[in-house]
Amino acid sequence: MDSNLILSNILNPPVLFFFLGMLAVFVRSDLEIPNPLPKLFSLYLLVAIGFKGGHELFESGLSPMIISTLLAAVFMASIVPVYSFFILRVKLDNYNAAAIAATYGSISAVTFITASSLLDKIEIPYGGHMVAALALMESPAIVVGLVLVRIFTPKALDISVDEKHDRDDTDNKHHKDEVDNKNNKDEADNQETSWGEVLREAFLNGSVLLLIGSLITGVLTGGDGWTKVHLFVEKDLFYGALMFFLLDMGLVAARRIQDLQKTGMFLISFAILMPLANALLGILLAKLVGMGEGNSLLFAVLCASASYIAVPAAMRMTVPEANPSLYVSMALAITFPFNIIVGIPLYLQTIKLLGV
Amino acid sequence: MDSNLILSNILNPPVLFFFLGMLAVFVRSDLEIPNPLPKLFSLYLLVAIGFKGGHELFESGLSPMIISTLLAAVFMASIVPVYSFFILRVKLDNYNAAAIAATYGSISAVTFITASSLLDKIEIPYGGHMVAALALMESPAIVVGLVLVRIFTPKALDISVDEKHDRDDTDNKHHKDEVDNKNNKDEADNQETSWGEVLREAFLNGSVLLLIGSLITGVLTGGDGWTKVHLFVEKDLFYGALMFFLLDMGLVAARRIQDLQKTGMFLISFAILMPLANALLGILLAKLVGMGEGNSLLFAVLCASASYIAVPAAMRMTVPEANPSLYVSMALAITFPFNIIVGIPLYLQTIKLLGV
Amino acid sequence: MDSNLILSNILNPPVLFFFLGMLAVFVRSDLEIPNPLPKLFSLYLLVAIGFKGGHELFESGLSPMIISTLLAAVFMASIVPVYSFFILRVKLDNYNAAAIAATYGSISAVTFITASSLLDKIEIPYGGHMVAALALMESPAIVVGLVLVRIFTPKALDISVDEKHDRDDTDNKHHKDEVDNKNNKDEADNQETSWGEVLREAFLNGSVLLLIGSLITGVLTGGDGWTKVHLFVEKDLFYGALMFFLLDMGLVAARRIQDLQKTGMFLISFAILMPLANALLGILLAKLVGMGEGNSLLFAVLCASASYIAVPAAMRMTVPEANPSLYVSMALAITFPFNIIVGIPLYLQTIKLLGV
Amino acid sequence: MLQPVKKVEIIVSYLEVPAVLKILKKNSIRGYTVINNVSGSGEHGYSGDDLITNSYIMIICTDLEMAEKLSNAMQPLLKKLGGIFIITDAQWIAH
Amino acid sequence: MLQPVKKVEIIVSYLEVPAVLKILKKNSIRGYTVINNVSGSGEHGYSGDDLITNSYIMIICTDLEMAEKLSNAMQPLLKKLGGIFIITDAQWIAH
Amino acid sequence: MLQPVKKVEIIVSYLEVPAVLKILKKNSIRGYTVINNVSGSGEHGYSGDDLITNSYIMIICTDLEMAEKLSNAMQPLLKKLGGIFIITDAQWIAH
Ligand SMILES: Nc1ncnc2c1ncn2[C@@H]1O[C@H](COP(=O)(O)O)[C@@H](O)[C@H]1O
Ligand SMILES: Nc1ncnc2c1ncn2[C@@H]1O[C@H](COP(=O)(O)O)[C@@H](O)[C@H]1O
Ligand SMILES: Nc1ncnc2c1ncn2[C@@H]1O[C@H](COP(=O)(O)O)[C@@H](O)[C@H]1O
Ligand code: NA
Ligand code: NA
Ligand code: NA
Repeated sequence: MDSNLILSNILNPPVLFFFLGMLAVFVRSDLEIPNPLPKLFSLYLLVAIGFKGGHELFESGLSPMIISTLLAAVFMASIVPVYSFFILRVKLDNYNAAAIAATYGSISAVTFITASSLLDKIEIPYGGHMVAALALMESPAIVVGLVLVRIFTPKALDISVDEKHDRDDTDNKHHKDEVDNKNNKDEADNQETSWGEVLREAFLNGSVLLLIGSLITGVLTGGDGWTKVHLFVEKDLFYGALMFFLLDMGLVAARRIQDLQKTGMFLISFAILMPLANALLGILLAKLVGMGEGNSLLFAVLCASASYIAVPAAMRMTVPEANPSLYVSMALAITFPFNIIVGIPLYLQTIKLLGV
Repeated sequence: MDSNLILSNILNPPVLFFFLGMLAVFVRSDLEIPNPLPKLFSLYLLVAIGFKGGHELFESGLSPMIISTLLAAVFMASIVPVYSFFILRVKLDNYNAAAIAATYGSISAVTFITASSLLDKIEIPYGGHMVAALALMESPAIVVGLVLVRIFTPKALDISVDEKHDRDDTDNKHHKDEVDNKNNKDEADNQETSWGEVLREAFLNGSVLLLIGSLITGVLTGGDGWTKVHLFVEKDLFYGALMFFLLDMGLVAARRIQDLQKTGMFLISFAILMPLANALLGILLAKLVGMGEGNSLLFAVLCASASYIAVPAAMRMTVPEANPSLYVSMALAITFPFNIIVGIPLYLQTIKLLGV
Repeated sequence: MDSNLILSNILNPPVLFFFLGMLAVFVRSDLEIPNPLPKLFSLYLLVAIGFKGGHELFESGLSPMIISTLLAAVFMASIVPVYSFFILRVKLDNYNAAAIAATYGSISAVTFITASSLLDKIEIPYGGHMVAALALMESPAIVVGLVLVRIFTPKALDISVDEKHDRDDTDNKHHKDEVDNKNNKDEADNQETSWGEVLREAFLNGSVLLLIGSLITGVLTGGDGWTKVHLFVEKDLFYGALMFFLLDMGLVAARRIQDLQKTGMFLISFAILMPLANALLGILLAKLVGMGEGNSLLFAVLCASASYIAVPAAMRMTVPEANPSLYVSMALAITFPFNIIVGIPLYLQTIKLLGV
Repeated sequence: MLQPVKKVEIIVSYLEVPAVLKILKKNSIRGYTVINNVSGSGEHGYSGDDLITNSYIMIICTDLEMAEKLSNAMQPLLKKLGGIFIITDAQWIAH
Repeated sequence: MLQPVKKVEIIVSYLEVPAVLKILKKNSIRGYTVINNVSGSGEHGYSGDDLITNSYIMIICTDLEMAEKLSNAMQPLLKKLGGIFIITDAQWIAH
Repeated sequence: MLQPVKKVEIIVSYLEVPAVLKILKKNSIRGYTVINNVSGSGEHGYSGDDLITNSYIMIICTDLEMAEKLSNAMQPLLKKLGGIFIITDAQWIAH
């Protein structure tokens, strides 16, 4: 692999701050970014990429290539959880398999932003519509994950189930089908409410809404709005906020690493190999669509990344039988650092090799 | 009305973000800006407009026109609560009438800022002394409101009153004079403390102090200080912060809308018609003083806007007999969105028509 | 003293905001910057000066003069607590003497930043390596303070000591040697843990780690990283954040002033005279090393300033027998404002007089 | 002047607060207090600090039976999603 | 080693905290704990979240009579401005 | 369904929270809740608001003896660094 690319990626202030955050936890420093400050940075980053993407979409307009890209995005977001589920079922019960599958079908906006900051640095162009692709890929996996649970454990979504799944975080047993699914009188009722909630959670959760809202604002306010606020959403301020957010992500990811002991080799391998496979599939699809170098990298990164905010929140409420410390830790403590450090330059190298 | 003006006002990123916040509540999204982040934006906005106003005052110096404008500001802030009180007394008890009157006599800094961002956009100039007018208009209404309570319910300000007003938020009865005002032995004592507190609350509350402090800093540090920090207090960063703050205001205002059911048509009409009347009066006064287009709009907006921070905080402590959910909801869920969306372009149109 | 220098220092927006914060407390305004917002500003300021210093170090490289400066910094940070301790022992017990000594041996980053903002204003250059000096001066005093306690009260660091020092905040008795030091069976054990903790607390506490991490990031990412984020870490945004942080420091310092009643004249004098002595020593050393005007001022300010964050946190855990309200109040309510208002211009004047 | 009451304390993920408030509403309980941004550890591992925090909800019940009624209404939610529900005896000033 | 105490818990608007602390001072109570940024609902409707939040104040009284004395001192404030005041029996480690 | 438990409440400087959690771990206590950013006043003067804040820790002990065992384990820390430790009787829903 081109060692310049790796260096370019790592010698980026935001990525170095991710290491600094991890280091702080490893040496047991008391460095912390207290709540709700991390939320400030994540709200800001969503608004910034949304608005910037919207502005670029306003400039470029819709083209057939853009529409193909968006379709490809929805396709990948729907198909990844399906094959992930069947792979995971080999070792896990349906609940955990579905929750992890949904996690990997969805995306991580910060991984996307870090990749775009590498593209900025080495001056490879990319399109604003990739933000729309990002927004479109957040939600479908949540719905697919739930459909899978419904098909394979038909009574699972009953919100007033009387027996609690005996989750056991202390050892590594995730037996299949060990959950007792009693029928309940007002099941039908509850399932309906549950579905309404699920769809709202999937498509109207805070980050999706803010991202799409900012995108539309960027489109609607056109060149005028851009002149007013562009220095707020791009350049130095954007990189600065990304530095702080990745510092926090480093702290959070490193704290999660101890949870990995309970995860087992199967899931640790999954958390590295699945992103690689998804990225490769994404790159091939990107070649097919003819996205160009920059957009292909962003698309690969979307396919490779896993959600650690929207999906965990949705799964915790809708598949409570699954163990959150599994899917959050995998996404956050393995896949996220892997993509940030190794994945991004690797995917770009592959794109260059394949001549996408 | 000039539809360009309306579009210009609405297609402003901050105003669109206000709609986004309201939308988030209506579709029951979990989007939120957790405490105390909104406080960060409001502190910043106060400092920014204060400092910017101070700098412009430093550049322009004091002129007779500026002094007339400031006198007009104090005049309006003192007179609006008086006539509002008598109108409100037709349907409400003295306590609620005085509290709502004070709310409408004072101002909303964010409405002012939004109006100034429209003026920036359509390139109509305005003066830094309008910030001084804003600062002068925050407090008088609090004092006038209390004087009205004292005159019309002479024993009301007694801080250790023994009987609690039987406030009832669930239905819409705000009977007049239903409060029992027992005399209390150490009344005189308490009234004095109370007055001291009231005046401090009115003139030294956090936002007034920060605004005036920033204004004076802007004047004192002159061109030098301005060169150092102007990109901190104006342009992109300022608009960005305004976007976030209006996003939050959208969330907060929409959450308050359900409270309006209890408010009744009289108060809902008041919350729209009173701003219109106050704006018109303000515009006529502005014409008299000869303020010019930009300053006239800002003056009209100050007259038309209602306070939802400083005055409610003061009223809650000093007229506890009044129902906060009435005056906060009216100011926040009706008058504020009305001014932001309809009022600002309407007042500007009127100013253009009247040739102010 | 050159009155222009004093005016230049005071008519700086950040310093005026410090006064504004103090004023708010004195007039009992409810102005406040709620937690954890002040933490946002302090994290930002550390990152900004670290990154900026690192970039300048990258540009200048290491020179013999820089190395002498860093050695001088460590020397002062180690020697100041020693002589301070012996002076303080005249009136205080060993615990309080050591804790206060450590406080004055360490530094205040905000005082340093305020001094550098004066240098910017009057256009005197200074080097990025001074940030490295700052980082090096934070920690040694913590260790020296503990060594002093260990030498003079040999059993003091025992973490499971059974008798609690009868601290008394309400009157002003700080008798010497009144603490009963019982031996405890697992003392050796505990002392080891304690030392490990102390060293970690000293050298890996959050602010030191963030500062050094940002410095190294600035060095590693070179000109490229600088182009990306320089407007995030310097100029308007930096001054703006400093304004807000000093506003908060004004609030916090003024609230601490009432604690000074319990402090007594000896400590109040110490809190003014010791900075003066340390600054003078620093200036002489700077002359010896040949640091130049700007660096000499920053060095003097580092010597003169006292820690109110890192050291108090360390002392509270490791010398719990000492009274935190003494050392925090002295550093925060006397030495900090003294340096900000009087000290900085005075030290600069002295440097000019001595022709450093 | 002091009157016996039951103090109910609930700790759940912040995601579940709307569901709890809905249950309160169903039982016509209008008075409650919420502390957000609470961290903790329990059967479901560690929550807080980073992505998903807990909330603490306190309800003073002047109607003594209400506390137990509420405990029944909360059972399914607690069974399904975990959390804490405790009741303490207290006295309050009826003002 | 364990000693009976009274735990007093007060919930009021954050605007009233200075007034409550003044009352504590008048009664020579030096130990208390405050949690700010608490939201809630009561007779005065919803507070929190947006503009005016509540504060939670806890006072451990080793002097058992003090709790009731405090309840008397707090009565007028609670009557006038609303809020919660409860007393619970507890035990503490005198250290 | 309701089962008696002991509620332990601890208030210490936020700097000491890791030490307290270590003690909990030593006593095999996995369930606890922490509220950070709490201010207060006690023997060591005022904490909070500015530089050093307190934390509030709550532990529900289903094993009734555990509360007192914990109080013994916490004694040295409290003696040395101050703070509050109280135990209250409560009932909880075993779910
Ligand atoms: N024994 C306990 N004492 C105090 N808080 C607890 C206890 N068990 C659980 N919690 C709190 O309740 C939350 C959810 O509990 P769980 O569902 O058991 O993971 C935890 O994150 C803690 O904040
Ligand atoms: N029954 C209750 N249980 C718990 N908290 C309450 C209760 N009633 C009121 N509160 C709290 O006290 C605050 C003021 O109460 P009120 O004056 O009744 O509106 C509310 O905003 C709640 O935070
Ligand atoms: N009597 C009390 N009631 C409630 N909280 C207290 C009391 N005494 C101390 N505290 C809390 O415990 C912290 C440390 O106490 P201390 O070590 O006594 O200064 C204080 O800052 C308060 O938050
Ligand atoms: Na993915
Ligand atoms: Na008005
Ligand atoms: Na020093």
